[in-house]
Amino acid sequence: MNEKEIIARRVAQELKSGTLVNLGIGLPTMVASYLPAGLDVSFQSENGIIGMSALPDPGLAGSNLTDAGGTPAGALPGACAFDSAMSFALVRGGHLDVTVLGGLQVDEEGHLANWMVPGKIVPGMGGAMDLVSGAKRVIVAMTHTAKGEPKILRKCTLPLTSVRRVDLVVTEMAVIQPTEEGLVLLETAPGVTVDQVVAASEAKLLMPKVPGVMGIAA
Amino acid sequence: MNEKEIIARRVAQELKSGTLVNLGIGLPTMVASYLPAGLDVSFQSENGIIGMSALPDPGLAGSNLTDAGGTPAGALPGACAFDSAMSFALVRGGHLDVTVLGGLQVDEEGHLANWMVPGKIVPGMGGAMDLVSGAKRVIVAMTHTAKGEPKILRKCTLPLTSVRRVDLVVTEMAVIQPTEEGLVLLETAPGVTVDQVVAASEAKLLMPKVPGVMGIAA
Amino acid sequence: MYKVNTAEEAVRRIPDGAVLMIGGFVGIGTPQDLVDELVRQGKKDLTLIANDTARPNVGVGKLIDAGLVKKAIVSHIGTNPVTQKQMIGGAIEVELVPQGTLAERVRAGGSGLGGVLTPTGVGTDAAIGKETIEINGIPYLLETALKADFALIKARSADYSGNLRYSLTSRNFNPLMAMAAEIVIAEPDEIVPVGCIEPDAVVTPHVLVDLLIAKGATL
Amino acid sequence: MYKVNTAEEAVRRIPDGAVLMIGGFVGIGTPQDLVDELVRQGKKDLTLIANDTARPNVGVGKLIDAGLVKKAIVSHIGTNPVTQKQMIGGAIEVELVPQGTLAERVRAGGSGLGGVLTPTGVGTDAAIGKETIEINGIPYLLETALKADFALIKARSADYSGNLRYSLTSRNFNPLMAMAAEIVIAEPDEIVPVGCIEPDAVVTPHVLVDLLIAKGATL
Repeated sequence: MNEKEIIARRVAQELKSGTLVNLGIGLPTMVASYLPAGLDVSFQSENGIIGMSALPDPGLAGSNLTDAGGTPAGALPGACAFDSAMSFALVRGGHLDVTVLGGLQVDEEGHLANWMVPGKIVPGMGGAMDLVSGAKRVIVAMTHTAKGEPKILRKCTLPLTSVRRVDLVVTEMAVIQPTEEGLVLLETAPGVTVDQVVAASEAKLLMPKVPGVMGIAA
Repeated sequence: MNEKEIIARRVAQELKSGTLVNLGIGLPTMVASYLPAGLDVSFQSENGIIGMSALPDPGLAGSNLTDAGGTPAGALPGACAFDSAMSFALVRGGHLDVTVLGGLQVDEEGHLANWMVPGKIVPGMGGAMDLVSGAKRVIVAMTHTAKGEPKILRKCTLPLTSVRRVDLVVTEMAVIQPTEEGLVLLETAPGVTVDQVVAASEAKLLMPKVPGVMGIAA
Repeated sequence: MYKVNTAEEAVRRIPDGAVLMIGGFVGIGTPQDLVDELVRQGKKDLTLIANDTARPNVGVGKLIDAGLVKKAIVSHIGTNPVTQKQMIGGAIEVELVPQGTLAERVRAGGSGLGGVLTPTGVGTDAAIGKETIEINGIPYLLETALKADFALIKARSADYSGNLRYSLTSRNFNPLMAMAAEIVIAEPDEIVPVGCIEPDAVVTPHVLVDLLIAKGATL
Repeated sequence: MYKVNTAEEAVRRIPDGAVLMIGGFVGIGTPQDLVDELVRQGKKDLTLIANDTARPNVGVGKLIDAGLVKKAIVSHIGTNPVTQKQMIGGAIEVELVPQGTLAERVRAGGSGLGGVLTPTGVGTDAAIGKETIEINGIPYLLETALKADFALIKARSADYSGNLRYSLTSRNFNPLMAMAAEIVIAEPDEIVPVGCIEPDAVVTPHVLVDLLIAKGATL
């Protein structure tokens, strides 16, 4: 099981029936593949649809239906389409229960940076600033480190996506909950020790309880 | 021909093919009955439709289609329906070519008052403030006096509908154009003298040219 | 999620003193069964956000007749002399809002916006107590968002999951209000199976709708 | 009014230096023939308002490839390395706007609003140079309206008069942009007789559309 799959499987367990969920491009999109059986979740894609699904067959790709990354997608019965203003009215207006986004950095205040590296790469914020500001629950799904450098920092060095505190960070090594007191280490991945997580993080990790083991049942 | 019909007939001649027009409740609605043959005008009703028409037969009244006064209406082929935000986006956004509204008072600055008489009757502004602020051209269709009292005043005594100068005032006695210099008397109704119009108005009426005669061809 | 309920059960959730948005334009597009049930259950001290107060014994006018509304935020009361009488007598407080501004304030509430800048009402009594902000030399009024505890919505069709579509001028404020309330109760003319309303025809996504009223449903 | 035209004739009306809104989301819902014609006619110094710059040789990415865009107002350029390269080299100015804010700014432009107050971006680099306004203790950014000289729109169907409906995720910014430009040029997949799109299914009213592009029309 590679690190992305570990992250996606763990995030999938955070989703609850009857909720509206937005999955970011890339790693977060993988979460849809690992939902518990029978879970009734609606997926919103910010390009304007609720009820998106995987394409049943590559031959069925239509030119008018893709995910937010431009990849051809399918739709479930009961899907509904809308324009970009409505799409973000749902996001900003408190109608989106969960957003799962990738991240470049998260810090002790629970701030997320994920939209640019000054002087290097400036992809832009796309919908990320709205999603982090507006969703009821923000889950960051990202690798714990990048090229050996920690991404869980005391303070973000990259421009922030929002000053809102994110709700949960899931990496291939750990599950971390940002709180008013700081970052709480909730769980470590199977085979990963608390010391290893601490060593891979720059931020101070609080452990009011002994961290549990990440559930990533196949 | 009663005074309302005179007003409606004259206003009808102001409308041009290819334009979007909103007719207010009451007298302005009558304008639709006197359009020149072949004129291609689209009517917007602020309750959410373009392409409204008269009901072809009373027996065909539907419960989901009325004019802004709640009277059952019909629709032409190519009609389109929308919500109240879109309806006023059209009004405010510069997409409405002409609005025809009733009036209680108009003054020398071209200000219109038509939504309340403090202490007496407070119907509310409904869509009038948006229509007067937003339409490209505002035509006031009203009787020249009320119970013998002039309605064309030096200065409105009633609360204003907008500080925007209206474009034309049509009464059963005259056609008056508000300008930066003041109210210009453009036309008098057949059989009505300039002196009679002046006597029925409190405002000063400018006459850079000899006023013409109102065209109200049946 | 099974959202279908009776008007009686749905209205039971509404407490006295609630802030209600109710769709309709002079009664057209107003959820009649829900209004009748509000009257039958005698919910009182209501704040009503609606386009107007319709006419006596029509649409939300029934709430006025029954004396259930303590405050109305509407664009006009010109079609309802009972509201005028109650206002003059001090029995009801009326906040008049330009219709397009009302639509934007409700939309802002449902869209997570704090407010909008509109040219409507600048320099008039509608500007009293409001901030004026100039942009590129043009003055605008800052109009703030409106939200409600409940929205009572009329629709043409719903599917089982709550996707809604509307009919002609009965659409009016309904889709806007469906976004701006904690609990949204929709009264459609018909309820059809999921998949029977094509995605492009849905105006109100099902995720916004909490309860659907079925005509004569017994649960 | 007969609005049908060829892409060639329609694009001829667009001068160099024009401000263009072009629908689409990573190329989906972009009017391809109009974009191709902009490239063919070599319209230059354009300001492009769009969700993104798509990918090289895809959608509005073709305008970037051809070096026709001097300024882009978009929510991201993450899918187009050519835009990134031109930006770093100073050949193109890029104004990045959060996607939901971009949608509201375009909608405000088309709706006669001066702007909106959004919580998105407060306290971040997106707030630089913008006014922050507190309402009920919550800070919002004042985001101003956007307008354009031309909007180039993709639709699923148009009727002869210009009523438009859209398909699935190719709707995106198209209906918003159709309200916010002086001249609106729509490229539908099909053009049907007036009356063939029912009133409730129309998303963009015909009064907003100036020209319709018919595939292979010869006039």
